[in-house]
Amino acid sequence: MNASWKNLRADFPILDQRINGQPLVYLDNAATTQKPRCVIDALVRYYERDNANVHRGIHTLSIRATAAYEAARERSAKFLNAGSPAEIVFTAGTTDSINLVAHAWGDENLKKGDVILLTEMEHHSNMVPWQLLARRTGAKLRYLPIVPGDTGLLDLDQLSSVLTPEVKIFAFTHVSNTLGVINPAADLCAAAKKVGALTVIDAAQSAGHLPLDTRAIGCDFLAVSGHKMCGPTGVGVLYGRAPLLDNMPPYRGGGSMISSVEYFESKWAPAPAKFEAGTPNIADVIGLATAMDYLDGLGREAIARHDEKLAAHAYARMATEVPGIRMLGPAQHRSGVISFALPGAHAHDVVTLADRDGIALRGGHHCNQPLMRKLGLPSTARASFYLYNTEAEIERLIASLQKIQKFFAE
Amino acid sequence: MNASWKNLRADFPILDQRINGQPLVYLDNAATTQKPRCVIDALVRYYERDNANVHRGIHTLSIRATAAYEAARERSAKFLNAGSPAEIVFTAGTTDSINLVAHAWGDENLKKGDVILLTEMEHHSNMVPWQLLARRTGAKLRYLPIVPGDTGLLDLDQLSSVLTPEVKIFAFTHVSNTLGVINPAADLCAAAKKVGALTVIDAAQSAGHLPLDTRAIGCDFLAVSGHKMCGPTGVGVLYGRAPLLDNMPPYRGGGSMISSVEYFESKWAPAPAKFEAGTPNIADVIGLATAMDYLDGLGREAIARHDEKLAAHAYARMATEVPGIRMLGPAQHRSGVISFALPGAHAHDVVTLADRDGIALRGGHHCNQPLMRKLGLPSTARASFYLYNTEAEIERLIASLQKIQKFFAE
Amino acid sequence: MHDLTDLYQTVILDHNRRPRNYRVLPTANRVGSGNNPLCGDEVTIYVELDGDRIKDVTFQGSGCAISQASASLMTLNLKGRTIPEAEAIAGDVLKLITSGDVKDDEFSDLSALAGVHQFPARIKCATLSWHAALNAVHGEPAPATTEKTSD
Amino acid sequence: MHDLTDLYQTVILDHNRRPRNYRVLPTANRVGSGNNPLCGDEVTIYVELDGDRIKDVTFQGSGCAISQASASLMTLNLKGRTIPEAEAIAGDVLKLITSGDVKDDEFSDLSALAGVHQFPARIKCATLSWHAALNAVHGEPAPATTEKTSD
Ligand SMILES: Cc1ncc(COP(=O)(O)O)c(C=O)c1O
Ligand SMILES: Cc1ncc(COP(=O)(O)O)c(C=O)c1O
Repeated sequence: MNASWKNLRADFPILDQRINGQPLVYLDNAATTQKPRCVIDALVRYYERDNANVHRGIHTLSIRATAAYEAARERSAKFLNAGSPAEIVFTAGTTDSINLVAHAWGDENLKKGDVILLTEMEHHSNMVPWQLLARRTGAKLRYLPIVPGDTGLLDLDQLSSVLTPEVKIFAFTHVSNTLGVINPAADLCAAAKKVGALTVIDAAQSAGHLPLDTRAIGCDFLAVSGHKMCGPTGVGVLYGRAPLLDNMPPYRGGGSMISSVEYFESKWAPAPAKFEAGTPNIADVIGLATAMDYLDGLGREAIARHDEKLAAHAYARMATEVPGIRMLGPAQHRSGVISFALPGAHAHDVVTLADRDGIALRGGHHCNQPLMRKLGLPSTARASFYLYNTEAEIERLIASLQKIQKFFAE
Repeated sequence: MNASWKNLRADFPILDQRINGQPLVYLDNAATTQKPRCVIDALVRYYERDNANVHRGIHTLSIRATAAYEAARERSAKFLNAGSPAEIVFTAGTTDSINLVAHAWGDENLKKGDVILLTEMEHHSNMVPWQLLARRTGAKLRYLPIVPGDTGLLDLDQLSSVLTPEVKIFAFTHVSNTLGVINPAADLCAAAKKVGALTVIDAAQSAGHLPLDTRAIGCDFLAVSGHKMCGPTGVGVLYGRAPLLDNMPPYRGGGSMISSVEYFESKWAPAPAKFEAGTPNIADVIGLATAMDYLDGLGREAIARHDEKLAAHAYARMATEVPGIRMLGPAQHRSGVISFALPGAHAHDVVTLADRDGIALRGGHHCNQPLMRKLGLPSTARASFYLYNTEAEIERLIASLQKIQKFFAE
Repeated sequence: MHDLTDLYQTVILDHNRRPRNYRVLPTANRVGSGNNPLCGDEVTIYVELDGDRIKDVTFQGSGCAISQASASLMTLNLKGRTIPEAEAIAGDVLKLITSGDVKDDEFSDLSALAGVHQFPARIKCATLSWHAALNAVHGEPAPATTEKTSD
Repeated sequence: MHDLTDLYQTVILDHNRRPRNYRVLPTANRVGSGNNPLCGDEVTIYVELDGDRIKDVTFQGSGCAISQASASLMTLNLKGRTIPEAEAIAGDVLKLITSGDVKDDEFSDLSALAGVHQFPARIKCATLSWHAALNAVHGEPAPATTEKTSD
């Protein structure tokens, strides 16, 4: 892997195209990121040379596929600084990872009177699985609020009043996909530990964007999507501390997750196999490991600095050069995600008009309906930056937003 | 798509390699099939040109990705002759599809005293999810036996005594992954309908191998793995009749499966979106649709004839030219899967030795532990044929098996 | 082709800026609502039905220019119509939005919606209020949604 | 390199064909079992422990040539040893199987297992009976498994 910041855009074949006659400016990275050539090549290489089912095979291709699949598990453990590869479960993505915890841990351990604590800025994927779990078990949901206003920061002054001993599990996002807020994950985990609550971190927007050390953070579970960190679609990771995974019942039943099967009962394999029923997404797991290599080649510290610098720059420029714009999230110390609202121009119209200028934005509720209601906005437009974005692209965004504003003001 | 039987092997890049000095003979198709170049190219094209998150996007890439993703749903509906694309749910594979039905349909509809009917030849993936469901609901499992002996055919004489009105759901495999038996799916569904039982067909070994018409078969649910039919790993299909899907609660919660979310409760989107929480496996869904085009280009009737002819030929040759071999499954009217046991040579040794000759076989219990116990075998070796296999490869298999037998007899 | 002014015609921009009949209708005896769960658009339609005739129709809601303008145009075009007439007009407009084919010039202002079909991601914005209006007129209690709802 | 005779050495083929001590041990006071869930190998080890010493050891089970031969060799090499001696031998053999390094010629017949390391898919076949034997000697009730078990 010889990723380098110089000529980095050339690593991403998709960026080299025109949209509506203009060079593509891809600013929808919070939805999904683009893939470097090395990740695409890893998929091709796998299918052209090594493709076979894993684990149960003794022939050469199967040995190769199994070795690559398990090497990806070790790579992921290193990427997240897990205690061992056995703490890495491959899933279909963040949503799947969170549902796994809610089912396998939650159904067994929650009961009426228990509380599931979330925050007001959670993505639907870190809210609906807990609503469903609450319905199944009789546990209650509770929310840590955000402070009034548009910074969207968590109201940490209220933490001690909501994080009470009835809280059995505290699930929160590391980075907000709408506000760009970076939450103090280690502090929240330490506070949860004090009341005996487990922690689940939604790292969809932080894995691949910031350094991410599960042991330093001290979380119990952490969920990741490959497609949001230069990896393929359809693959993700659940990190879980070994003693927890070891004691959880399985989620899905099927091949490979068993130790022995009889017609009327079965015994489970140990974690992580216990949670990986059926043929796994072998090629994409291997592609994800390649993405991890790529990101670490650039350095996650450097990526975080790059994103934050672009976002702070864009935030400042937009706030001053687009009159009347409403900016969400903090002005600094943030991730690369910026949501905003233009007076008189609905987010969908903003996105359609920006697309005419070759700029890919997202508009809507960003799977944050309750948060949007709280902010009093039906929707926002969102620009989200990643490693291949540039200051020149921010200039094109500003120019486009100014044009759009004029279009609707006329 | 201009797939053609002539030069078909050239469509599969992986086949053009040597294993231990010998040209690869890939006979592990029941575990996973190889991928034609067009499927690999579809993935590359997607990541190089169109990659974006689907559904919620308004910009050009997202429109392209959404259109391709939904076109794949229409393609899948056509492939399975579903009533409408809304009857197609994309999943991670057969195992995931079956777990979805067991959870979303089963938890809601089964109670103590109800019976789940399976057959003795089910794969762990069509057995363990039902064992888990039985545990959750108090329903009981029951099995339709196979006839004594090695053909492995279902004992249809016993059907009426096990398929009683307490049976609420009858889940069975269309084609056995160990025996090569093709079950009379339409007859079984008709019989189930008479007692009011729903049917779930495990089509892992039939989709992409035989013509498959859900409406002609008359099943309620049908589960498919992409990777076993020339498609990518990590993607599958659940077909479900619309009125059933419409009335089922969701399985996983998260983005895209909702109609509205509030902090304490949510409403679900209609099927199929209700069952596709989170970012789907977009690239692989598109790759799967390409695989369907490829298979239909060759013709599934023709593929079934090809597989059956090879299997019958191999069965006959093995039975006569490898003295003492124990052949499982029927001699004819079968799929391309052949399991066998060599006296004095354990299946693992057979597979390791065949691999030295460049031949990829599988050895073990094939995720059929209870069936193997019933047959009195700890394991078998398995050769499974698919569209790219040839009679010349069968000659190499026979020669290798004869050599192996000698090796252990010496 | 695909020119932005195809989508944002003057008529649309005008109706977006000054939506007609944007208010609650106190005399309404039918209400229909609609939402697009994927992007959050919401609309409520108020109808005063006098026998077979739509005596008055108004709307409220939030959404993009296309959805606001389409709802505004809808109120102007359905007011005073009988139910069968309204159904026929709605049918023609829905066809127009998805195909872009303007049948003849019987649609005056409504033909401004013809450009929408070139923007597949925006079609649902334009059709939502029409579905919600039909629901109101038919006394359908479930909200119209671009995706149908269940819970 | 990777030659088949590395894996299937004459010693191995011989022990597979005529496994030594393949029987239930009526005088056993310790039993250990092991299985490989991925491929279905199963082994049971019977040990007669006399104080600190393995007075006798036998096995039964099903599995490939490697696993049968390895179990057979295990019984020959552990019989008569003290527990610490058995632990040391087992430790060396497990290292030998995974690394292929023959320390010196203190291993006579056991060095036949050195070729296994070149066949990663077969390493578990060779190690299973040794783990099960250690379990028996240590009075560990859970079966040894190549994957550890839970339920
Ligand atoms: C008959 C049968 N059912 C189910 C499965 C499970 O499929 P998957 O592992 O793709 O989920 C397989 C394959 O392993 C199979 O052969
Ligand atoms: C904060 C956050 N959590 C969870 C998710 C869900 O991730 P996925 O759709 O990959 O499962 C997303 C992305 O959509 C997200 O931004």
